[in-house]
Amino acid sequence: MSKTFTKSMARNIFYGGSLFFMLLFAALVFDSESSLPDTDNRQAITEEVALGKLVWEQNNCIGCHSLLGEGAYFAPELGNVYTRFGNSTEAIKAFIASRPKEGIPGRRSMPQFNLSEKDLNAVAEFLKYSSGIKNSNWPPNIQG
Amino acid sequence: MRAATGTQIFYSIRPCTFVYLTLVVLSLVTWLTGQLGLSGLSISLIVLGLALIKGLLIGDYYMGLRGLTGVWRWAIIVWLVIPGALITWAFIKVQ
Amino acid sequence: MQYQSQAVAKPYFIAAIGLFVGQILFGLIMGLQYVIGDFLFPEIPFNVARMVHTNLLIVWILFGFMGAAYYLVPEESECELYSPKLALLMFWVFLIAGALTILGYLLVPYATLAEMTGNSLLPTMGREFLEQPTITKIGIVIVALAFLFNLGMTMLKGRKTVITLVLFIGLVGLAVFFLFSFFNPDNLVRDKLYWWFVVHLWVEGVWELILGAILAFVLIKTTGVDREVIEKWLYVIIALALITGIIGTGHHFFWIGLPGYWQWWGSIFSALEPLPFFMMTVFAFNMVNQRRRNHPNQAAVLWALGTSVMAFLGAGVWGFMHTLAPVNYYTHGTQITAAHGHMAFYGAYAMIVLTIISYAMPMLRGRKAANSGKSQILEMWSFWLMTVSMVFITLFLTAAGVLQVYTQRYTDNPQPFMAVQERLELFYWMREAAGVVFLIGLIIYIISFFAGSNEPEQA
Amino acid sequence: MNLSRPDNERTSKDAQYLQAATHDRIYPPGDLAIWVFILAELLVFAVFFSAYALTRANNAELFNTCQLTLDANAAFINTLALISSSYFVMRAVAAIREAKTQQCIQWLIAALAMGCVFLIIKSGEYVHHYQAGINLRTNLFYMFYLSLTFFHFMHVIMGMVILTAVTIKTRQGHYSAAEHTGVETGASYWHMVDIIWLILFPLVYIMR
Repeated sequence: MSKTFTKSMARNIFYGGSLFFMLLFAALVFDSESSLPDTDNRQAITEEVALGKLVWEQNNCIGCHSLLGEGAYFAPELGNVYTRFGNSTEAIKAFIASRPKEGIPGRRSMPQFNLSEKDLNAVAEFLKYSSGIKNSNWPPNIQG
Repeated sequence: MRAATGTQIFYSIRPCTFVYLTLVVLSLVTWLTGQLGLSGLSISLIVLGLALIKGLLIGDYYMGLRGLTGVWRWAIIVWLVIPGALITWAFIKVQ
Repeated sequence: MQYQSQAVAKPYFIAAIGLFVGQILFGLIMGLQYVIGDFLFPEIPFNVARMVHTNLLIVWILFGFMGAAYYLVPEESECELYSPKLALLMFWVFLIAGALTILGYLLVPYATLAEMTGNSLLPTMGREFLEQPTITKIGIVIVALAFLFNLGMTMLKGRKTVITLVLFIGLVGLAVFFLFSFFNPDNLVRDKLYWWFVVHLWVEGVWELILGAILAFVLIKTTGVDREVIEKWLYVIIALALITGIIGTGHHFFWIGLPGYWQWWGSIFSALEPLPFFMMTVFAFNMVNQRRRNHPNQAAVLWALGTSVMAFLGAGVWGFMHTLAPVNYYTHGTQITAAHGHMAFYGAYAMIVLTIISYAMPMLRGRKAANSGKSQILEMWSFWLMTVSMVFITLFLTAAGVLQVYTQRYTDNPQPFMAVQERLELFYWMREAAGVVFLIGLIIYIISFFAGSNEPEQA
Repeated sequence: MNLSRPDNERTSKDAQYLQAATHDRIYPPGDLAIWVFILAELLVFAVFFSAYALTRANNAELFNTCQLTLDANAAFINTLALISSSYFVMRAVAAIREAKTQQCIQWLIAALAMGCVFLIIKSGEYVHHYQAGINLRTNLFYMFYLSLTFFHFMHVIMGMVILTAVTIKTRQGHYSAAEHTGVETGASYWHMVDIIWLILFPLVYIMR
């Protein structure tokens, strides 16, 4: 007995299946969007936090660090750095501001970005906001 | 084009009507179990067993898998048995 | 080469290989920075090297895809390219924009680059893989539109085949999903949500269509198996890829502030993502076993088979390893992710571009079907050196990742990040050594283009 | 019980069936491509079912409590609707095999009507949950209940789209007794939708 396996059916499955799952995905994303106010800490997004995000982006911090686990794995996770630094934006600012210009011999060191006081405050506030996102208790512990 | 030699005719109507009635009765039993508020491991496993039998009937008689010599009938049986076993195990674990 | 205009693929392929070399060099720099922290500091800090490494990867793969499209669409459509001039113009636009961007990364601090390019007007920079200045992103969109227009017009006037159709859908999807890179809300969770629309729906979505189409084309050409059979398989494989891959996006939504149900949806669907890759492996080997002729270009066949295997290992197996939410809870953002990323990108996308280059380059350089035996032997050597060293890079990073998870995450007494990194030093050194072997493989690959070029073709 | 026992009146026909049954058949009816798809879908559901049961094992009390808020009567009627529509689809395939195009169309429409019944009743349940403020994020039970049933719900819609296409093509005379792979293909998919619900119904609504 011959087997029936037609190209047109395979094609229909490709189009139908893709459309089906795209619609399902859209429905789930739509539901997620409507639930975000519960988790994304949006009440903490001030203008300063928004500026902080821009500072974060314009210095390519993600090129070494991870934020909520995404980014590079060369330097510590920063989604919880605010809590790791004892719930202190001052400690974050002090750390960033005190990086040596020429690095540390033989070791990894964060560059000195020469941030203005305003930018420094903003990026610290941004990290504080990030630590308030409810993300299913990740990372597993304070070390990130 | 496939010739109408009869090799394609593999399920007759009458058995399938029996299957249909069987499926209705089994579903009725399942529903009654719920209505009577029956619970517990043995009841659950019986209900599950009925569901797997129903699945096999659909596969064999409606999907036309009965009498297949290759792997395709086994695909459905495996599909019924493995989740069935996992569900059974999970329900035993609770007790 | 059957059509004159296929020749425009050549500069694309050459640029791809050139940028590939750059990518590997910067990879080696980063690998060294992992163990000698102040290497090239502060001239080329790690974040700059990484940005160059990943952006070069994306750009050279895109060059490869475009070259592949320009090569195979005329041949499939059985007509000349709509406008070879436009293709050539876009080549230079893309190359110059890419080169300027990379130079910008290297020559000025990133913040200065952001300022120079007016990032604050429409902030899109500074997100992983999307570091390009907004103006470059707009350039990419323009190049993509011109490219798609050129291909579309060619396809319209010629024969329509499944391969060109699938390739075209994949490329359109690539362009469409890239548009999400312009969406960058202040809300970090939403930023990340739509960022994945670019990244995931590229590499685990539409790029797989491109991969499948190129692989199918090379298999039709090198095995002589009936087109009907290959196209059928292609449809089934890409259908499965999208069925599992679209909802599979959910495996990125576990820990970024999205609802908990993604842990289930994402785990279940992404656990099935290896299936299409597995089918691709079965498919490729099947077709080669059923071949109706022995194609003289054995190197291309090797690349095609290698792609199917390595894509399955890298994207399928290594992806599955850490895709389930309870596992991912501990492995998310560790060297395990890096290990998976390396093998998956090399196995799926780098290798498919090398496959089509291997198949097309001899014709583009005026040969009938294949390079000389000498050249092919060198190319096969480079295949094995690069592939095996990539396996080792992956294994060493995996080992580093496991140790990292154990000491930093999955323990009652978690160590700080930097303390853990020091304990991983040995693995990083071994990874760097494997990386050097990879570079040697790449050098031999380039030599293979010149060796034996005046000798006759392999029969 | 031997369901295929030949009946006196239909001996010749059944003999044909028996002959068919003994003939070496390897592939299931319909286009093999749909079977690849069916297996993939079944696999997803198998994982989902198992995940439900295993999660329940750790949250039995929650699951048992919440299960009582579901409408088992509605689910039972839906079960009957799907079983019936599967039966109708089977009759449609049998009809086209005997070249009874008109009958085939009627059975297909009956099956589609049953599908509509399912969608209406299930939508009613969803409206009820929505009004009670229940959603995917309420708790683990509802997450599974809504995910599983909604995923299945979408398959019912998908199946109905396929059956509608088959009906239209039958009406246009694309199928005959000799060539009707399309009908079998649509039927196979629809039976899959049915078989999934037959497991889903007891698992989520009854077993406790």
